[in-house]
Amino acid sequence: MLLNPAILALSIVSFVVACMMLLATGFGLQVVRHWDIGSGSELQLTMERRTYLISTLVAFSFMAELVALLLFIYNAEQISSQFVGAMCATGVLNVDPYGWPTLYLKIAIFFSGAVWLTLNHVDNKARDYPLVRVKYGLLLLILPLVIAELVLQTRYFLGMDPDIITSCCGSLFTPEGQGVAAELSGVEPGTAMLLLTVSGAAALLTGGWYLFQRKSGIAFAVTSLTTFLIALLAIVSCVALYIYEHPHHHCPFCILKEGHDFMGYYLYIPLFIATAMALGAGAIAPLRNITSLKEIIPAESRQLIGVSMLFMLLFYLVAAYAILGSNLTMVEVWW
Amino acid sequence: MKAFIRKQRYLIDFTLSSLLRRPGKNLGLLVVYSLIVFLLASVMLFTHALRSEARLVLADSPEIILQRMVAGRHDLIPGSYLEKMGRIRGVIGKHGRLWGYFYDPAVQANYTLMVPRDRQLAEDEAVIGAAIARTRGVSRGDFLTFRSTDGNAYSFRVSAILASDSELVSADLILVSEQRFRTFFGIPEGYYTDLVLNVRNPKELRKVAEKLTLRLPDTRPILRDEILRTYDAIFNWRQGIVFVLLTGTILAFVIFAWDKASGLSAEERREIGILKAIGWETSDVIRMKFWEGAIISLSAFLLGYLTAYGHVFYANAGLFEPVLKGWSVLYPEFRLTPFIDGLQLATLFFFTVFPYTVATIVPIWRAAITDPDTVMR
Amino acid sequence: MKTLLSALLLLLATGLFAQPLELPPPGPRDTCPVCGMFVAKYPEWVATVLYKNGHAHHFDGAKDLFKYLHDLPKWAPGHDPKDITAIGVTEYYGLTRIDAHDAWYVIGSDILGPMGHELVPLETKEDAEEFLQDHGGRQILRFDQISAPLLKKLDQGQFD
Amino acid sequence: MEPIQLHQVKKAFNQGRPNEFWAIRGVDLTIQPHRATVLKGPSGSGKTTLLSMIGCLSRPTSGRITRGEQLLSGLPERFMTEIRRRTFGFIFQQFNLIKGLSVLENVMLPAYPLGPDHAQLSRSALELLHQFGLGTKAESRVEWLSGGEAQRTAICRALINDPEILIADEPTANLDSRLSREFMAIVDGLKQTGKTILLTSHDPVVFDSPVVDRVVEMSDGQIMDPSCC
Repeated sequence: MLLNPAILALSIVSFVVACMMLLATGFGLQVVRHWDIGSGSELQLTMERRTYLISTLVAFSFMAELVALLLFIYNAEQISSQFVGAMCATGVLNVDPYGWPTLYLKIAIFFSGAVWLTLNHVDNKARDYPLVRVKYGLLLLILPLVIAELVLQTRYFLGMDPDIITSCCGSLFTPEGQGVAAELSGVEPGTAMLLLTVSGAAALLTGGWYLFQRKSGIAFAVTSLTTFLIALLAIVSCVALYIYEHPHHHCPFCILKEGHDFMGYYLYIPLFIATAMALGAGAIAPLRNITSLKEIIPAESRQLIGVSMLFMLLFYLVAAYAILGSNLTMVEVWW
Repeated sequence: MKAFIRKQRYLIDFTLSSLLRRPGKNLGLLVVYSLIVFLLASVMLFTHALRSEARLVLADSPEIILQRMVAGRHDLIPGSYLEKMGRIRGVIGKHGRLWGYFYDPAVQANYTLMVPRDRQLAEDEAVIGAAIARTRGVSRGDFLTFRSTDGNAYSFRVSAILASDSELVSADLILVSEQRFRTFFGIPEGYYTDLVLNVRNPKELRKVAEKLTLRLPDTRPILRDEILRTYDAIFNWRQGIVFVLLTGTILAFVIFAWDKASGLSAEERREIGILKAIGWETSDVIRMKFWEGAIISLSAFLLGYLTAYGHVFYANAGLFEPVLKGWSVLYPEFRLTPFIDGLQLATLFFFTVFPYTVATIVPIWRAAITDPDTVMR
Repeated sequence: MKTLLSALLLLLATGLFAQPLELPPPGPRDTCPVCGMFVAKYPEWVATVLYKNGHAHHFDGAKDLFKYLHDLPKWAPGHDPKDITAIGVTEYYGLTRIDAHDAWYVIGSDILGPMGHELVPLETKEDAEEFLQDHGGRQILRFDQISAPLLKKLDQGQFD
Repeated sequence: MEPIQLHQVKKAFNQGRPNEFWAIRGVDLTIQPHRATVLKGPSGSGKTTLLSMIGCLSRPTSGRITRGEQLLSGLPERFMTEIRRRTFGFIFQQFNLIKGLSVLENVMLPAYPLGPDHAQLSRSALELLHQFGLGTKAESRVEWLSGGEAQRTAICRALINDPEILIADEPTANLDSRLSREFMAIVDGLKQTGKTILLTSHDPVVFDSPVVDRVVEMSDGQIMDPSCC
């Protein structure tokens, strides 16, 4: 067990968020059970007022989780010097088997939180609250994620023993190794760049198509999600190499270090925001057939997709800057 | 978007004026809140500064100090031990040290007398620390006279005053020549207070210490890292105690914040009712209350942190000097080096603002759902 | 016989004591070409390859240095091994940098580098033997005995 | 502009509990636009409760309130507020001004959640204040106003979002007869500009005033003479 203020803070956040989500879900279930929009009874009025509390709780939890995600990575980066073999967050996440799942869960909570808040936002604009049951039902799906994250993160922190020799990113993100990380690193940088360009173009095209034609919001979400995954792959297989100016260092975390000018944050933050908004737009797209949402969804989607595209462009600009500004020349090696 | 930002500005505007309209209640909250931040920040800044001060003190000290133990007590060590220990791999330098404490009844303070290795002093010469110069009111060229244990008085001509980055290191230091030191304290030739060893590679320290205890069983090696760790442990432990005490305070604060947020006066309740009746929506009220919390949190944080900063670095942490420090009495001008750490600031922010915000969510919501038609009844 | 002679000659030529090398220190932003780690944070482990034009590569341990030397085209494309003018490792006891060819390397000891199990460079055979004794080392190796498969096994904590 | 129609509106308090109480017991009513209507009756007759339901301040337990095609009852609070702040202006019996704020700020308050341009908002607020003879009082605190000034401030506040319907609950209860007549004169002026006026009162100065087009008498949560509707 390693105790530092950041770990304490992360544990507290997870615990408090789990409590709040439990409360929100509990209230949500009551709302689902007794909801009757047509009734003027006092019970219905109480229900409606509860929805304000629930959305405040969820929005606050989501904000806290967002900050916690950043702190989690930052802290892993900071304490990497305390573990033999760890040189960045990768090594710290490898300290015990719970590190990576915790990170994945945090990301999953981030995205599902974004989707939920989008649904909530849209629903609050329609006079009959058509999504009440859907969104409070969805809380039932998010709650296990939050609780799992609390449990896994606790086990992760408890399992941190400074005597452990962990494996660093150099041995994990290497084309010769085994596992997903190695597979990702093994992808030809040329291929990765090509994929990144194609998927980015596809996302921007579908997004543009929506802005003009009000059609295929789901297509945008799908292409954006694909772009997100491909972008992660491209960072590992190619973009990071240019930041390190090092032809074989594939780590997706070392780019977060001060020595590399915190480039990772400039890459990941726009990428995550763009993806979160795209997922939100995708989640509301199929609801456009609901009468009371007919007007609202296109307007909201347009905003979401527009901002999402802006952030995605930002990501591409940062990536291009990283590649073009680098001293690494790999022209003969890759293409 | 523009309307949204304008709306937030209206809300903040209203919140500010509503805070100012109830100075009593909000001032109380602000004071308590700032006090919490102040206490936590003081402890953090103080222990952190002390720790880095200790690090600074120890930076120049040798990696290993070897003391001879007689009947469990520190005794003089013969210089012959330097040969007796033989060659130990990893040790790149070793020598004997002469130093000791001297109580000066004139100012009721302890001095550290030491024989320097890096400078040659004449028999009656002495180099003194700045604090001694200050308390004894001497300057270069003046004479200092001390009465030794054998009853004789010895005079020292002050040839220089030590300037130092950190007063902790040199404040009470007097450097004297070896001959004078030996006569003053009555230490025979060939004996030293302790021996010091320089080891280049910190990874080898433990092994060297192990070999020393095997070869010279009547000695005790003290590692610099150990001293550092002891300091760290002591500071951590003391910080821990203070934090445990403060946890209670934070809890009390959370309850206080909850109470403040939920205990709306009739006047406030009426105000929220009016706002809702004339067209404010529940979420507008929640947002307004959120801004209220943010304004209070930020000002309390700023206020508390700045006072703590002044308290620790300008007022010498007067409030918990007795709890957290244990240095000698000779530090009237003791100043800690100001230091701000981003992560520390963020942690502090988290430990104060997060509990406050969580504690106020439900009360805020309760206030915001006031019936709009209350004003009609 | 011939090998014995050449070994003897090698011993005579290099001498029992390796000479300290004058090498540029790693800068705060210099990263290890093999693992990408910032080198300056680990002064006890720095290894350096110096090229004719004054350009240097720094490593955070002898292990990465050897990985580099075994596959120069991979880790340093565009660099010619013939241009290398000096290879230095940081000697354990005194932390001076000595010629890597003359150093004695101990593996399997309880002294871990920033990348885990390491080849610990020592100045003399006696140093190496005592180190092996003190720190539970498994083997003493010379420059030429260090092969790519050995490095791979070292990564996994196997020393035989 | 369409009339507001009430169908079998009922309102219960503490429903399902032993102290259940039906304040409104089935009201059918049509309120014509551009007219001044007064709900008249003793206290406890339910006229204020009815007024708050029409003004979207509270919801009927059953029954429907419509305005043309639009349903006003049965909406979540969020949307009732949205309709309320654009459609209705309120003048309360106690005036309900916020103490400590200036007259101008009080008048501007209802527009805050809409986030209008600040310069424009204060300009139209000042215009209203001038119109009601309060131009010099704009910066003074509301505590220092006389009863009549306070009421005129409340009227300005009710008008800031330019509502179509003005609702006043016992507007003359805290005024002497001279100020009450002045108030009715203001109501007359507002009616001229096309506003619909809805009042509750048991003050003869109000319901005997020639400004009033129609008086609805209430008692015990019901309308006394349904035939008049």
